[in-house]
Amino acid sequence: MKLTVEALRRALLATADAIEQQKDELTDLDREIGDGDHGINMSRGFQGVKKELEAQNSLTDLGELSKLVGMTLIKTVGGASGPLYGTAFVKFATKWKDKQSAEGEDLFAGFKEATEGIKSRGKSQVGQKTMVDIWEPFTAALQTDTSLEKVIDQALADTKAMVATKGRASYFGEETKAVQDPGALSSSILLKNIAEVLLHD
Amino acid sequence: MKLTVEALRRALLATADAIEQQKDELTDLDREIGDGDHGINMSRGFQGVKKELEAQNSLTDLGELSKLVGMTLIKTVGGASGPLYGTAFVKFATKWKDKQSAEGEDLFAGFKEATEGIKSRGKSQVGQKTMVDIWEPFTAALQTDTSLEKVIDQALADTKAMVATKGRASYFGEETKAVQDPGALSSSILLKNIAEVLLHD
Amino acid sequence: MQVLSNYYNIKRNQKEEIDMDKLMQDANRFVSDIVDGLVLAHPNQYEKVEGLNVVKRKGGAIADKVGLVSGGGSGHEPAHAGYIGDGMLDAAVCGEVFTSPTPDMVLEGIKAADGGAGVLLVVKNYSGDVMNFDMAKDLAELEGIQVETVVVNDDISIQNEEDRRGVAGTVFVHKIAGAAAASGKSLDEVKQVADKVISRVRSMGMALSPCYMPESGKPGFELPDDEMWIGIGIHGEKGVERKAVAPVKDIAAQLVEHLTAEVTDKRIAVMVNGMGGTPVSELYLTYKYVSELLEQKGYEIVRPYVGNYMTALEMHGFSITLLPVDEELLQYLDASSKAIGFLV
Amino acid sequence: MQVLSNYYNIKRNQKEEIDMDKLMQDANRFVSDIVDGLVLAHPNQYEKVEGLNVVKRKGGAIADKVGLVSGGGSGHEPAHAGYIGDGMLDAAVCGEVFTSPTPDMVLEGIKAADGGAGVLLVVKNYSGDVMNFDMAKDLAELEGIQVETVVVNDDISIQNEEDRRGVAGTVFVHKIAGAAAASGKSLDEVKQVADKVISRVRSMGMALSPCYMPESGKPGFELPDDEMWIGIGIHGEKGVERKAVAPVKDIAAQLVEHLTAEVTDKRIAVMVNGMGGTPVSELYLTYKYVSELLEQKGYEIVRPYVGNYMTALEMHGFSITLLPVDEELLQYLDASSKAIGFLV
Ligand SMILES: Nc1ncnc2c1ncn2[C@@H]1O[C@H](COP(=O)(O)OP(=O)(O)O)[C@@H](O)[C@H]1O
Ligand SMILES: Nc1ncnc2c1ncn2[C@@H]1O[C@H](COP(=O)(O)OP(=O)(O)O)[C@@H](O)[C@H]1O
Ligand SMILES: [Mg+2]
Ligand SMILES: [Mg+2]
Ligand SMILES: [Mg+2]
Ligand SMILES: [Mg+2]
Repeated sequence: MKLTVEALRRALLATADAIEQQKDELTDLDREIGDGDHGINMSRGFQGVKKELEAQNSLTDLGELSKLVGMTLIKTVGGASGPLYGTAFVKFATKWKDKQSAEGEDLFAGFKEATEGIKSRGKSQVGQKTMVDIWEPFTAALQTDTSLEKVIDQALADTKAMVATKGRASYFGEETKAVQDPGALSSSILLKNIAEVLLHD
Repeated sequence: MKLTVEALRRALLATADAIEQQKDELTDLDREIGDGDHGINMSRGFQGVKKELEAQNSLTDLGELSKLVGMTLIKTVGGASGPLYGTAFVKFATKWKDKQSAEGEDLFAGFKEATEGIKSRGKSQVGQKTMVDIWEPFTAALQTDTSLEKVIDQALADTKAMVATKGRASYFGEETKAVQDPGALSSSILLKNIAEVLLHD
Repeated sequence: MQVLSNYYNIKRNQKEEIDMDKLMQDANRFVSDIVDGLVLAHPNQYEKVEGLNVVKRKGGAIADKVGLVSGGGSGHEPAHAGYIGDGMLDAAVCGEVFTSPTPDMVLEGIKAADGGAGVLLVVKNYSGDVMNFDMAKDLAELEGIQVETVVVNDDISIQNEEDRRGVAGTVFVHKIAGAAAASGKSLDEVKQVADKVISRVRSMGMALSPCYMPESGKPGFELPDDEMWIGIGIHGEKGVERKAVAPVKDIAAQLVEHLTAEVTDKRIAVMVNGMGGTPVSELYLTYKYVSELLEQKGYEIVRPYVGNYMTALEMHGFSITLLPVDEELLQYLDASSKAIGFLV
Repeated sequence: MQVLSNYYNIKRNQKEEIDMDKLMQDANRFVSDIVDGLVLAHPNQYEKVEGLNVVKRKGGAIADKVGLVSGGGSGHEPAHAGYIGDGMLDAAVCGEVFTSPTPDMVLEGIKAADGGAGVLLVVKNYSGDVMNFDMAKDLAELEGIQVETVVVNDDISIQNEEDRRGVAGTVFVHKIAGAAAASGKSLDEVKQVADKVISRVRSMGMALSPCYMPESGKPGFELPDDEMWIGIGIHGEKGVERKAVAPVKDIAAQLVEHLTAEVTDKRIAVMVNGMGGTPVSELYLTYKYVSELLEQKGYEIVRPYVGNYMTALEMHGFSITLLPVDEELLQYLDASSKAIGFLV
């Protein structure tokens, strides 16, 4: 499993398209247990990323690419998801600085740093029904042989069953058990697209 | 045909009840070609009249009774119909001052004065699709042998077919042809109840 | 008696659809509750005439100043009581919802406003208002108070000039006549400047949704959510043209087209007025396009006003008012006002 | 591109029911159109930071005065830009509808407000706002600007204190901290008085009808016309209890019951705040019952505020805010303010 600049770029473009496809679904989940903008926010952010990637297609450094994506998300998304996704990519950049690809421990270190970054930015931890509940098991699975796709699916199912205690969803308490967390769903979209390029490259 | 104090009182109480019955109908007509309050206004006014009549049941003077009714309507109704109905009764009072009943020329003179009072207060005339189009033919019929009830029904039908050129209904122009004027309908209720006591007393 | 809960209960039992949404206690006390709340919320500024829905300046009339009285049906808040205050009105007479107040009420307003220099009545052009204020004027004159009347008729939705309604332009009349009175002008002079405003000011409005009468629970007009009325009044009267909802620039362009046909002077004050249920965000958004359109036509907007000034209960929509100004009118517009609806 | 007309056309073609009624031009430009309109309507007071939905005091920061910056998602107008003005805020950062602005935008707001005496950020307690303003603070400090933050969390609808949202009480923080800054207090002192307000102020709200997101056209929550939500937020979040619509006194009594359980000091300022689509008439009517209920419980209302201060687009409803006051807070509440949303 190796993440190249080209593969990450491909995964990001695929994510941008998938977000467009599932924009309404993300927004509707956020209407149920939030404020009804997550699809709109993610779409604005990843369309921004797509534009940047198309404008700057000569990047050969995984760190530079991650930083560009992180800064773009921070500057375009806003809300809670902007700083969180933005921080994740900025943290990739600190670990993948000057690298043209990442694998093994390097790959893991990037995701570990990103997940910790999300948690410390959001003052959150696993079990609170947020995107953390996707990022954390995904990162752990990088050090095992389990299928990443299966891990994500299982994490999604687990997250759905949780009671939210962080972010806007926390206002709705027990009720949130019946509804998927929108940030968990969008994280699964991104991480599945990354898993895809990791497995097939 | 003779109008006694007792008969007018009876006609007014019957009118108050009939207005209550037709309150929604009057309001709905006013919603179509006005501002949707005529039933509410007439109800407030005639419930006020009813209360006054019940409080002051020793009046023996047609002028005093008319004045009481006129002042009550002026003070409780507001809108366009308040001053118009109020003026009509105040004008009755000027012609029926110190009389215990009115018939023949006296009766006619009262209604003539009332109708002229409405017209001058409202700066209106026949043919504009207002209450005037009921009061004027009714008054004229007092000097003939025609059935007052039939005259009112005919006047109502004629008024409905008119285009409004006075009051709020005038904003709606040609459209008003399809809808009865609410003030014409409430006038018909009052005048039919007066006709009733005139004919049966 | 709780008409509101009764209303909802009756409807629910009849399994009728309920459209009206209102914060209220008792439809029979709707107006007095509003007036009471206004006075309670501004205890140093307003006072109620005992037992009547008539509001006056706290402390009463100002000696030797021309008194200014306005009013009409209620449902137009902050009009008219919200325009009482130093530099604007001295009293306001609040009729039932969309129903002119009675002459005895108006008389109380006149008495509360009279400081010995006479009283100007600012009346909107509706048969009911004109008649009731007229009767009150007669009564006041019997009591030795000098009274003049001006009738505002700024709504160009109505073709026939005689029938033109008084709408949001009335607020400019209050402001300017109020400032003139505060500056010590005589009754004749105040009336003259009020008439000057009336001769110049023009308005036109639209609605995306109707207002509901508190007592009947019924809307002033029926309007599917994807349609709008152009040329509505401020009493739930439907407009002159019903059409599909359009982007606000198209709507504004239609209103501006009609208005500019009647307003030739290019130096203007503009009011974008909300109809009560319009959030101020949408009013500012609307103002952006209104001002662009007017400037493209060569108008110079020297004083913009954006807000809910002359409303129709919870109606969602807006009106545009244009007032060509000269130095005199500008000076009066800019003069200090302590009225809660028009603080300067 | 006209998202609005597209929106209606698509719905019409799909024969879908359309509920949203909005005056707008293009959902993608909804916020910038509002900001543009606000600045155009108050050209002597406001200025936009070139290319961003960041509004600052015309003429920029005041030298040696502590700068005050607030902001958050848009849709709460007149918050937050309408509270810019002498005596209140120096800059406001306007995110997309109900979405916290980004750190680079907040940084521009901080720079616009910095007059050399440091800047206080007034943030409402939402993860997004807290994170974005925090990142901006770091960036500003890198540029040598001293920044402090206070986080408002007045909404008692939320049980868990840590999660309590910032709602209408934020306006009192703007006013009081703004007056303290204007009076020459230091950054620490201004932060201290802001925190004093935050520790005291409590709010709770309700809605009769939802608000609609401009882009999706969808309501924040579903609500039959004969029901209401108690304990709603200001972003279309549904409340904590859904029940049949009741007379306003019953509603007010429920909110007052919750609020007074947390507010023991009896000398208070009260705000009855509209949610955007509430006509001012209904707010005054509501205030009558709110003030009656509070007085019955022995509270003394020394400063009443009634109006649309912190809204949620066109939502129809209200919130009540209680702020126990002492002489210091009263003096700051009464200090002059030129902000269009809170003129004193
Ligand atoms: N403190 C937090 N820590 C981790 N994730 C969070 C936190 N707050 C929110 N989130 C995630 O962000 C998502 C919501 O994002 P979005 O709707 O774009 O922002 P907002 O909540 O500001 O409207 C949630 O579904 C959740 O997964
Ligand atoms: N100028 C007028 N002359 C005669 N009748 C009038 C005039 N204006 C209104 N009306 C009558 O009054 C009725 C409306 O009364 P109402 O609805 O109570 O008052 P408002 O029009 O003030 O709401 C009309 O249907 C019409 O018959
Ligand atoms: Mg959200
Ligand atoms: Mg009527
Ligand atoms: Mg009426
Ligand atoms: Mg959001």
